[in-house]
Amino acid sequence: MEEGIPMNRQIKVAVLTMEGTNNEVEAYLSFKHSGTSPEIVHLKKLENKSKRLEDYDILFFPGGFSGGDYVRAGAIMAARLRSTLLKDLEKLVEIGKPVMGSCNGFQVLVELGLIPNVGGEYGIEAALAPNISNRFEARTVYLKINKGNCLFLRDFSDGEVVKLPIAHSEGRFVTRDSDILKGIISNGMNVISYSDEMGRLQGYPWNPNGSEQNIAGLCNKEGNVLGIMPHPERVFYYVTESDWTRTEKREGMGSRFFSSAVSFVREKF
Amino acid sequence: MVELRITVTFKKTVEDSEGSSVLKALRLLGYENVTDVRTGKVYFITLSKGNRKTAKDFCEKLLANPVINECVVDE
Amino acid sequence: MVELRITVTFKKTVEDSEGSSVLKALRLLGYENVTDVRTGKVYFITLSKGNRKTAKDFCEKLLANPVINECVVDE
Amino acid sequence: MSDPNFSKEIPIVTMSSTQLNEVSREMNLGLSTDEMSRIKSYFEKEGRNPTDVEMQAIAQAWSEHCSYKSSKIHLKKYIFGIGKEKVVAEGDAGLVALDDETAISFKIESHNHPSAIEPYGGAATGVGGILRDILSMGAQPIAVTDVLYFGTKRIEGFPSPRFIETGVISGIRDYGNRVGIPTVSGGIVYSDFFSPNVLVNVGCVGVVRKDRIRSSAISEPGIQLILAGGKTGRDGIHGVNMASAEMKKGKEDITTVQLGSPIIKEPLIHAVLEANERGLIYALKDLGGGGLSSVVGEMLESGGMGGIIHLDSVPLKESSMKPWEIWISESQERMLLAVRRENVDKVLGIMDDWDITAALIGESQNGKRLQIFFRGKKVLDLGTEFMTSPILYERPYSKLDKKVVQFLPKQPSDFSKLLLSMLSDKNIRTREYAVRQYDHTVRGSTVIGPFSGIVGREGPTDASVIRPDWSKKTGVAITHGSNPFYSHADPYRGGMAAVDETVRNLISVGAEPLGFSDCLNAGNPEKPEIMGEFISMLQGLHDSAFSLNIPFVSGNVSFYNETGRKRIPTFPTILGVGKVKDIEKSITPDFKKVGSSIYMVGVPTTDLGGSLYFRHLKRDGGRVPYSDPRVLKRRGWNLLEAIGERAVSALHDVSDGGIAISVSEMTVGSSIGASIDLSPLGLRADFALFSEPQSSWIVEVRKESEEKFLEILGEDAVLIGYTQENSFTVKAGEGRVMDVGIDKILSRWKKGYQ
Ligand SMILES: Nc1ncnc2c1ncn2[C@@H]1O[C@H](COP(=O)(O)OP(=O)(O)O)[C@@H](O)[C@H]1O
Ligand SMILES: [Mg+2]
Repeated sequence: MEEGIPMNRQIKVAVLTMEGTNNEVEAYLSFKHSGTSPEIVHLKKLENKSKRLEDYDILFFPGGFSGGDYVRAGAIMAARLRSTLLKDLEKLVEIGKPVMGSCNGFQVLVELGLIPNVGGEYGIEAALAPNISNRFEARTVYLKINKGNCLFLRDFSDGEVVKLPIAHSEGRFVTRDSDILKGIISNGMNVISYSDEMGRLQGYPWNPNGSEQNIAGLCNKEGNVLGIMPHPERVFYYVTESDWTRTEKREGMGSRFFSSAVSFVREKF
Repeated sequence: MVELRITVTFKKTVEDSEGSSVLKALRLLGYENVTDVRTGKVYFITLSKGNRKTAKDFCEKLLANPVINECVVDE
Repeated sequence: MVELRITVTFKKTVEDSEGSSVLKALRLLGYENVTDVRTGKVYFITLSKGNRKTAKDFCEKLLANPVINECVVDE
Repeated sequence: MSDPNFSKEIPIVTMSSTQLNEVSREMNLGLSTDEMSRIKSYFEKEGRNPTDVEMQAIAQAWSEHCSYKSSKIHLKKYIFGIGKEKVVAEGDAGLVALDDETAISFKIESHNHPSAIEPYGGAATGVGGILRDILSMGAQPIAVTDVLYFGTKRIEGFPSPRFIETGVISGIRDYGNRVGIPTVSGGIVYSDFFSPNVLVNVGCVGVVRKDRIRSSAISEPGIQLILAGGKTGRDGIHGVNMASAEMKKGKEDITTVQLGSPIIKEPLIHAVLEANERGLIYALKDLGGGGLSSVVGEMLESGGMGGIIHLDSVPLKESSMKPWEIWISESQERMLLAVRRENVDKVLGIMDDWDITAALIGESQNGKRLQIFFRGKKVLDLGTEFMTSPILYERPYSKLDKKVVQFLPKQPSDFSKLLLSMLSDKNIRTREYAVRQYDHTVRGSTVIGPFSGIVGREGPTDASVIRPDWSKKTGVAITHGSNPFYSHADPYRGGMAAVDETVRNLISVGAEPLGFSDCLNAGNPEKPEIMGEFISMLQGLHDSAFSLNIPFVSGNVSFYNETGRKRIPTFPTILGVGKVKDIEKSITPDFKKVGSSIYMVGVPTTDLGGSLYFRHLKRDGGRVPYSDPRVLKRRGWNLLEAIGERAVSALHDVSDGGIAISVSEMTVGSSIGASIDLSPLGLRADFALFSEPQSSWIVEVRKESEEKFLEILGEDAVLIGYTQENSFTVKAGEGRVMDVGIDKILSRWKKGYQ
């Protein structure tokens, strides 16, 4: 396994979808424009075994409103996955394949217990509660990167402040108890935090939803599962960043999440 | 036929942001005697057969996240 | 102190898409005995003084839309 | 007939006109005596009485909403036919070309009546409906837009304006966000004009490869009809009749209220587009007003076909529906797909992959008759032509020759105070309280959204730009124009001004205007003065668009926005789309640099009718500013050239509140101030600052680009100042007019949001 994927073999990415997930297109395109071979995979196809998770190198849970976000954001999708595919998912995570969820995808990962997983037993340790402002917030936020061993952040530098769009009404990260929160911090799993433009952690509106410790994104201990509330896949090119007309031409902030995952897979699998 | 009423609320320790904004709105409407509002979701579920015990399963498997929610099945 | 429980649901004639989604999810989870799900919102409102009659006002002024909702105040 | 669900015969052949009118009323048909008599003579010739299904079907097709019977004659005269060579196709939405491969499909439509009754569901299903129109052309929706007009006063017997506003905004949010199409442009106007007749105009823009554009016409026999998406229920029966009458106080029939289900629509969009991409769709159309009845009739009639339908195959929400109810139900989230026989299984397979309910319900046949069966019996047998050709009305109209009273206001004593109060005016201040609840970045293609500038202190933009294809540099610009205040004072000039604003906004982001869609809002067309205004408005639209040679490719008419003595002005909301050749050259209004020059392109006016300034002075009267399309064209297209040469750093049009508000808004997102001298503009300070001349812009030009800029713009550009730090300073020669800190401008403009 150590020798990596030869350049002539395409990296296969599954972008998981069901009714209501709706960021699959930009996620698909972000992977495609990163040189991989992505596929939009309907949950149904996995449930009826016409597709298998193990055939993919990277798994991505896009944002949106899976199942309408009725009940609770991500709840319906997580419940369906839990009842049929949990074991396969855990296996994928354990062999170290990159798994990422943004926005609704983050909510699903948390509901599945794949993240934060401080206890190591995939119990439900956290939730994404309704924003303190009690409204949907669509805007760009500043984020501070604390990369740790998170494979999706390889192409960032530590302490860097980046800007990404958010669009959610249930993004307030809360933990089951203070031990979980301590575990997250001591393991350096809180890799992305809401901040001001200088990288200082501040309250609303900088922290758009009231997350504990300003947590915007979270990696598991092993560094291969990332859940993030903002949307890297929507700013793959710099021209979709909200303030691009004030900046110089360069790569999009979001693209680095994808290039990081791709270089990781090329080296490790 | 069994009819269940399941109520899912936020735990007391979790800030209920909708509750807070309803409280604010009611006070703005002049109801100064309102001191607290908590919100929840209610599900009326009809089963063709089976019993009330399933309700607990529904809570665990779908309707509530134990980190933030409480789930009450009405008698 | 008065404690009110107000439940707001959709009228029977109005389609409840959240209910339909939950129904579908529960069936996919293997609960084939579930035949119907309707959803609603519940508000637990505490008043420092005053009486239950205000609850009707709350429904009318804020919590429910008479065209699509039913509002029930529990005793 | 003993089966209560079965169809009934209606014995009209022997009825007097009084009796006919009674039938129309009892069955909720909304048909006039003339129309009823026409039906009677049709059935006399057929030698039998109609069924209830037939009566209901005809009433749907002949409603104002479906048939445009009061407006068609005038639309033909003034609107259709302009810039024909630029129209790629027309149907539920219209299309213009973006490039050799791709076309843009777009439309704006009203959902006024439903939103007035149940704002949340009305607005939500408005978004759902307009998405379906775009999908009907085979196009991928890329943006949703909403222009909203709210009342300011509570009217006895109607919900409060606040209730309506919250409901409408939440409805658009919950539907748009859930289907995953960004809501990127729109507007909100507050005025007493709209209490209680709230207006909700929603638009949608999509893109489609030219070889995948579908029409709705079926012109061969044996084409199979598949109904896909939501199930059919009793919800939304007689919606079109409601939209074709004045609103009355009190409760409406509950069956017309629907909330919509974005969670069915979202996969339906994917599934339909997948089937279309694979070339499996022959024709398609969405189910909107009139339900199956309208759609089947129109698809067959437009291709000269007849057909057969089996109502028993329609998937139902409730099993006890009567055949006429199934036939005219307006249940949401449904599409009718016409498919060749050999592709039926493939299409049903795709629907199943996306978990969509779909059923084969009938097919086309030679001969121009439609036949419908229910439980083995024929319940409808009509000529398609008769059904789809209502009486067209040329309603009487009268044009009031309103005398314009010009009015010379006193100069304001404190310009700063006036500016600050205008900035926090309900019609000027930021719309973030609404728009930030709409997801405007989903699909990852939003190059310019509703706001731009420094993160955390963004200001407004004039148009949004979407990049439909990540592999290309081309962008689609989207915006609106409307001004009910102008239209109230002068429907003709108001119409022209709406076109002017639309074009200005498109130019402002660097887009070449390609096409318009018009949503026409008015009161009761049976009143001659309203018809008179309607025609004046159309003349205004015509005169501008004809001169610019830009087509109206789609649109909609909403009459009867009238209650008791209250009615809305007769005015258009225009949705405009444009092409940005290179998205990296698109422009935003926020100033970019201290020390650049500020130019005005255009000249202030003394016509202040309908302006924000007059509204602040509580003045009626005054002439509405005139838009000269030739001037608009010259200035606008020259600006495009300058943008192409990268000679423009920031650009914002002059609109409500004049250059005072425009420059203020340019400081918001940039944290850069401005120093302006009014003397080159020639007029009194208040006219110079607050008048709303048409075809005008404020431009930031860097020193190094000035020569190039002036070479292109010539005398249309007037140097009025430069960008500076901290404040917005205005003088007139030696005289100081005002000096306002930009942070104060920011906080006033953000009032109620931050
Ligand atoms: N109801 C709405 N829905 C979506 N976008 C909106 C809405 N209202 C305003 N916007 C967007 O917000 C921005 C600022 O709006 P506004 O201040 O009304 O602009 P303008 O002064 O150019 O008419 C524009 O980009 C506009 O398209
Ligand atoms: Mg503008």
